[in-house]
Amino acid sequence: MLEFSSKPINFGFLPATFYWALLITVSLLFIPFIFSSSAALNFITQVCIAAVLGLSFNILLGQTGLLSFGHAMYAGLGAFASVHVMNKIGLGECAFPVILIPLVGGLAGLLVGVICGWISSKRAGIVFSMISLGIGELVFAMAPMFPQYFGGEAGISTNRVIGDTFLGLSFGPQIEVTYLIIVWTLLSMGAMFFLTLSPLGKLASAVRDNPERVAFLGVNPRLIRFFMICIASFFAGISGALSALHFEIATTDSLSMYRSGSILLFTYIGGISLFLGPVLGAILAVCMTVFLSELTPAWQLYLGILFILVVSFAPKGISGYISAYLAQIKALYQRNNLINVIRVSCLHLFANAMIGGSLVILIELTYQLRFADQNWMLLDWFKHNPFDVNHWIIPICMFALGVLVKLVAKRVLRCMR
Amino acid sequence: MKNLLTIQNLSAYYAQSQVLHGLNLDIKSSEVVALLGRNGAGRSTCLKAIMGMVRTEGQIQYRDQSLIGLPSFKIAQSGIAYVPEDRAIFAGLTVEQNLMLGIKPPARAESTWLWRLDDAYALFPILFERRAVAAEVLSGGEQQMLTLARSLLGNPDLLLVDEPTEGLAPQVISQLLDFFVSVKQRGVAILLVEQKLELAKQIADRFLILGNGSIVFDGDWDEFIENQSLRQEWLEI
Amino acid sequence: MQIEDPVLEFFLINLLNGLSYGFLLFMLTAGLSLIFSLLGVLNFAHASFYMLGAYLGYTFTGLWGFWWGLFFAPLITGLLGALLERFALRRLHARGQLAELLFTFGLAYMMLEMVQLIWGKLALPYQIPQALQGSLFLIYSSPFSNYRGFIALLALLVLGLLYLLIRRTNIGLVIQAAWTAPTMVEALGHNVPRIFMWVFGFGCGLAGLAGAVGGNLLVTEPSMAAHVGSIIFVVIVLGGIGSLQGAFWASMLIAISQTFAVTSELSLQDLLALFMSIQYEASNQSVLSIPISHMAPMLPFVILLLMLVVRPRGLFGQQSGLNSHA
Amino acid sequence: MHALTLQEVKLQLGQTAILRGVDLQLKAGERLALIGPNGAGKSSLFNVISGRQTCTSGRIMLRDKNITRLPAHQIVRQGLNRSFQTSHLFADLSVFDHLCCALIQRFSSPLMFWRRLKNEKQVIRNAEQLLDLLALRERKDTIVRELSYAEQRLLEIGICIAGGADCILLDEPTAGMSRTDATRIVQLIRELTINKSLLIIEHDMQVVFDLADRIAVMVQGQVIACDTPQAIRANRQVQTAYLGTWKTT
Amino acid sequence: DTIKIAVIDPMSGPFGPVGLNTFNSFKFIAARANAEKWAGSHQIVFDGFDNKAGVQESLSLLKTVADKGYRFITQGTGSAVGLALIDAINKHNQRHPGQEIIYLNHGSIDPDMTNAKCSFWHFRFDANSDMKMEALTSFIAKDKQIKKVYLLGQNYSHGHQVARAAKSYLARKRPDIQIVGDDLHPIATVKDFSPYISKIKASGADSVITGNWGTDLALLIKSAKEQNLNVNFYTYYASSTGVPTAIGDAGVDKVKLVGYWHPNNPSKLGASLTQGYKAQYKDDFSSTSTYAMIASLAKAIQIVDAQFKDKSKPMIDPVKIAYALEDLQIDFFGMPASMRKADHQLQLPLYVSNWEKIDGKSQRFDQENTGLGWKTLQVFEPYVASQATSCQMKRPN
Ligand SMILES: Nc1ncnc2c1ncn2[C@@H]1O[C@H](COP(=O)(O)OP(=O)(O)OP(=O)(O)O)[C@@H](O)[C@H]1O
Ligand SMILES: Nc1ncnc2c1ncn2[C@@H]1O[C@H](COP(=O)(O)OP(=O)(O)OP(=O)(O)O)[C@@H](O)[C@H]1O
Ligand SMILES: CC(C)C[C@H](N)C(=O)O
Ligand SMILES: [Mg+2]
Ligand SMILES: [Mg+2]
Repeated sequence: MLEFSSKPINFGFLPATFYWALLITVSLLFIPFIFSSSAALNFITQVCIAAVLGLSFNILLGQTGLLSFGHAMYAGLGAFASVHVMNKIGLGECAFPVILIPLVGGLAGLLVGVICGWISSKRAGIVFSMISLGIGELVFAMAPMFPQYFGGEAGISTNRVIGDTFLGLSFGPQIEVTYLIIVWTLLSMGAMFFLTLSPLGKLASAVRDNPERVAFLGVNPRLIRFFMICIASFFAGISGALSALHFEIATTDSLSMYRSGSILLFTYIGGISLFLGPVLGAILAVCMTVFLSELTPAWQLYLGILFILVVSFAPKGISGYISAYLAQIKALYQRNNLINVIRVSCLHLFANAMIGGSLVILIELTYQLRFADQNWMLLDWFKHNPFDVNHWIIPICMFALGVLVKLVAKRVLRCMR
Repeated sequence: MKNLLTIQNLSAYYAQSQVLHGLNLDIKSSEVVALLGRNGAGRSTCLKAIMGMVRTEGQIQYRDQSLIGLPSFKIAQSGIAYVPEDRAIFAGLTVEQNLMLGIKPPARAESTWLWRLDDAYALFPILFERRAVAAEVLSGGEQQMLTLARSLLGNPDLLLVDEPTEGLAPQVISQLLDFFVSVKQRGVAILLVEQKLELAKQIADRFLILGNGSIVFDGDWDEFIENQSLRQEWLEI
Repeated sequence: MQIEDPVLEFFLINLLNGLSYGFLLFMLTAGLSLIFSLLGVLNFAHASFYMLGAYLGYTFTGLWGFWWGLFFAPLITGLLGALLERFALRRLHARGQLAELLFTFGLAYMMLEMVQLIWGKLALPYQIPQALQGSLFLIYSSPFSNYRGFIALLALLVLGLLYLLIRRTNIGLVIQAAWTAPTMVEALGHNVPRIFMWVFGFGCGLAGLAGAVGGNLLVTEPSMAAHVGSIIFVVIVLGGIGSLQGAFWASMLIAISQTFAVTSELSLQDLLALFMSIQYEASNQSVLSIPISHMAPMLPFVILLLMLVVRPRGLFGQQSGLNSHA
Repeated sequence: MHALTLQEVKLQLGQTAILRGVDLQLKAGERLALIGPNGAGKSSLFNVISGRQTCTSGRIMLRDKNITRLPAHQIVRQGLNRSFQTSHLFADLSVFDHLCCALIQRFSSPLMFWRRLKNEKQVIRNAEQLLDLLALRERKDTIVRELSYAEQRLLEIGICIAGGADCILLDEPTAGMSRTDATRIVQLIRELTINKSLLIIEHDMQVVFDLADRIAVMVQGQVIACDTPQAIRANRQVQTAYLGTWKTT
Repeated sequence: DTIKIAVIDPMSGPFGPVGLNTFNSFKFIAARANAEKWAGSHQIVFDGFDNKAGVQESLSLLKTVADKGYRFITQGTGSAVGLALIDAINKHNQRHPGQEIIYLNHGSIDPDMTNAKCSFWHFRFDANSDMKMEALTSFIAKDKQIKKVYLLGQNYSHGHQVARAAKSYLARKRPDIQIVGDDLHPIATVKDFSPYISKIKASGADSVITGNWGTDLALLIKSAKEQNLNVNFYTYYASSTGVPTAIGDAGVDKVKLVGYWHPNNPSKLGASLTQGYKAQYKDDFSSTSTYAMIASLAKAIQIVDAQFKDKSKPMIDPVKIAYALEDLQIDFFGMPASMRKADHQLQLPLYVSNWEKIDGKSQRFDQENTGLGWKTLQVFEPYVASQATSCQMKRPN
């Protein structure tokens, strides 16, 4: 996964970056062909939107070291701006191609970013977080006061089938919108990756690690922060516009602290130190909010547990964990230890599966015990009866077994070193 | 006689900078040892290393207990007291409150309470006079006395003192001298980091010179005086 | 009864209601502030402990009565907090503030789910106890309820207790000393990590207490944590991060200003007219015609931003010696 | 003309006076060492000069420009830079990135996001040169966290001089190093600061006497003496202050 | 054939109780309908989807539900969501011919939904807020004691509509009544209404008209009680979950309710449903529009079924059902209720009732075990409250 800082790893003659870019582009362009059910398109589209948002958030958190609690605001305002423009087009009050709507969202995000960034770039660290929280909540609290702009509780609906068609595309059918969104996602991802290679991007990483020292390089760290906030809000705005195209509505929920919190959660789980980490986070986000939430009422609990585990044991997120793991395997492979690695990995995998599986069953049982009247699919799968003691004993045994194997694996690993 | 404290091959680090390189040192019960060396040689670091306040490697044996890796409160509870060079008084608290924070029974059940609040006040009457005053307004000398008294109230067997006379008037210094003598008489071992040789000479039994992170000289006063070249290399400007 | 002075009555009852809300807010923020100033942990789960306190208060009230709830809710939340510090936060301490903050952030999610798992997703009928119902006194015809008085009393008690604890006991001495020189306190043989653990527990316990008394005055429901979540941060930033005094005054400021904003009949237009004697075209759509009462929810954040722009360290915050770049 | 002039610089933090009126001149092209006991205020003086802290009163002139209350990044652009006592690097960046970052302000624009850093020829060329100069070529792509301490200190000095400042302040560049590393660094400092003015804080007297043209002694927030090494060595007051009452028997 | 209906309503959060109550009502009545074969051989099944009272969430769910092949959705807890759903369904149906979705509205009562925003795909089985206000103001108009009225509502479409209608209808029927306050508060976030109460008190109002529902009403009344506010409350939703408990004894003769049906109106079916529901869910049967909806739907299914020739392969076309629903009459607990073709608004009787101690005879049912319940003060025939519509219905060719 594309690293932020260090040298690109070479695969023969072309840089790894190139392969990643190719892989992502090709797969994004072909997946909708292969999986063209409306559920699949819906999924891909949402992943794209979340990925752009996550990447833009990571411009702040991963790259500049700014933990923002108000990032959803930029996306939300971008969505509102695009909805208004779309409605204007729909009424024939202005002519603007629908394919360029994301640009409108981006510019709106940028505008807000300029204003808010001016205030919040003053400080980093916790004070920045608090300012961003304040601004986010302020805008969220303000929105209902201007129903003509924010549509009150109902939000503002729009229609994307407006204006002239573009190469015969009306963007009514989901697949056309999906492709539009994919193209914009690819453009945004490319631009955001390019940013990491630019002087500004490098200095931003420097500001993240040590803002004070940057000042002693003759560069005002505040200015760097300000520019990064602007850029991040621009891409957040684009993501908002994409969601407006997809859902054809902008609501005040999308400005909320809760939304900002989810962005943080999933981006962090995906991993903030690799460029593609947030994309992984986005995939996970959509999987969890769309699929898992249908399977089990406990999905938010799983999310919380996952996040806490990541914070405690994999501070670089899942992507960081994977790449560290691969690096370890590579190192051991060079020392001809691969077979042992595989053994230990299998032990760990087994142990984790046991522990994880037993926890899932226990949680599901508990939920079933608690919310007996609600039907959830995951519960059906297990066909467990929470009132039967045996059904509790099995997962507990699994758990114990898992812990045991884990201890063994640890011993083995220690012997190997 | 058995060593109270034995240090072997001690390294100490601030982040990645290594300040002590394989230092060896021992202190016997009721012994006063002066640790000399140039500014920045690492003397303070040595005391901090004993107290577990910096990252260390090597062995530190205190009585029959290894101190490496213990948190500093455990080390303090085992009977070592530390007087830092910056004094670290608790600015918001009064003199008496500062002293109360130091009170602690002796580490070993069989030892007696050598120091109580009254002893401290008897030793430094000025502190008694000013017991209700906020510690931050004390003069430098008074602060130094406060820190010393605070450490003694923990009834230690070993006292680590870092530059107690730094910035003090000569008159106060002679007062401190009396103090150290009386502490020594009560059987408390002292590891003293001091720049003023006059003072060190009067109370120390043994002299160590720290250079480049390890002990380069170990001997009594006479040996120390004889070794002119050593002094020149490691102590003078 | 004849209303004698509606304006004064209106003003006084609002002031008192605002104050009692402020006291509740203070109980809630005192713990957060204490934890931050001593441990440097910005506890995002603080509001969740408040929620937990309310739920526990409800449960124990149902089992043995309100007073037991008032006793057990803070006790259990406090112990839970202490355990968390001991087994999770302490490990993360070396990784710095962000890791701890994120941990508590995730914790807030988990606690919300746990609470819903145990107590369900709906609001609970947590009632004000019989003994504290009724009104304490009348202001003309408006009663000021016993329970609000009780909350104010309790908050003052907490304030007093906190003061005594910090100023008068040995533990307080240690805590205070740890403020200025934590390593030295440890070098004197005090188990500072353990003290931090209890401070964290104590802070969470205060939140639990606030929940136990606030849950029935307001509503005990899963969204109650989110509802105060950002306000308490506003309060501690406004008061100056880490200052108890600041937390107190900021709580009062926020509570009273919000109460009065809600009840105000004016719009920005009127305010402008009042101060600048300018007449604006009354147009229904403009910002200026929005009544201030509708702006109440955004008021705390406006105050916060103004404060951060004018005086970034808050009311009672300490200034650092270095010119800040961070 | 003096490269740097301090007049009555005072720094007060709350109740404590940290600098009590410092007067000091650094001549153009000279190497001046600042010595003094721990806590004398040497680092604080550096902070004040470089804009890390703002002095309570007094005047600081860089050549003929008054830099007294300028923010740090502007002082750097005026041609004064400093290193830090404890390494102040960017934990997750590579050695080469450090050098590039230090050069961006000089040869490119910090806000440039429309070009790749790789294409900023001048930055890259100069960074490569520095790499050789610092003898860090092998470590080019190493993340600084993985550097040895001495290498970090080296890099610290490297990014300090990279910006092209002609007045350099180094805070204990050899602290925490082995003797051989220290010698190497001293040699390097000598090379890098040819034609530049240097103010250096150092505890290691060998280094001080090796390097310095003049020595200033600071005690309790004041410069009590500033003279040639020989004179300082002979100065009794300095001896008392710095090494205690050492009576030669 | 099984007709699957997706219930998109809040099942958690502040308005969770309201959503759950209706969801349970659906399941309860559907069970009875299926057992008694209201829809012939067809089964009606309800599946719950928690929209957390959010608009965006609801639209996501709509997509999900469409992907799963649901052709009917029902929603009713919140007009904001309702308006957004109409819009989204219009677009969906236009873009996906053959997969049309029909929106059965059981309680979102913003009049716009059957006027400016009306849609062929939307059917409302609750009286809209203008109809209710018509009835309520007619009732108020007779009471000469009322002089000063305070309007308090939630700050969203429904709250705005109630305030607007109250002002214009009162001005028409009782120009002498003074509107002493017109206030909106943020929906679902106010936990302490005491500032609002002191405001009402200071205004000198003798009556409060509020469209609040769920916790927003319960807390309002709780606060009023705490501060001894001596006014009459004219409410739309005082029977919704949680509110009766909050009203308690203090509200006797003070709280009035306007709405369709409540269990103390004579009806055998109604009484049996009320009792059965209470026995099964330990909750009050208060969402009676669910009955109107299922009854109508069942009837429409039967009509379509009868038209359908090949009985061996029963297939229900939702569009046909929609056409059948368009003008349909049902018996609504002894009173006629009919769907109006022009705007898809059910025309049904309305009741204004008073909060009183139940006597066990004419008033058999209490609410939430308080020993208190509703007593009808006035019944309004469907035509009385009926409102003109501006709807220009576009039907699919
Ligand atoms: N916190 C720290 N971080 C990094 N390096 C440090 C730190 N404290 C001290 N040092 C370095 O460690 C070395 C030894 O310091 P130490 O304080 O032990 O010296 P000392 O012998 O006590 O000198 P002094 O007479 O100045 O007290 C010095 O070079 C100093 O720069
Ligand atoms: N931000 C601050 N707040 C309070 N006191 C400070 C601050 N910075 C420095 N001091 C104090 O100022 C004094 C001078 O510190 P400084 O770091 O300048 O000493 P130094 O001469 O560089 O010592 P060393 O040789 O140990 O590096 C010390 O007593 C220190 O405790
Ligand atoms: C379920 C109802 C209380 C919903 C409310 N009438 C609305 O239209 O928003
Ligand atoms: Mg020292
Ligand atoms: Mg220094």
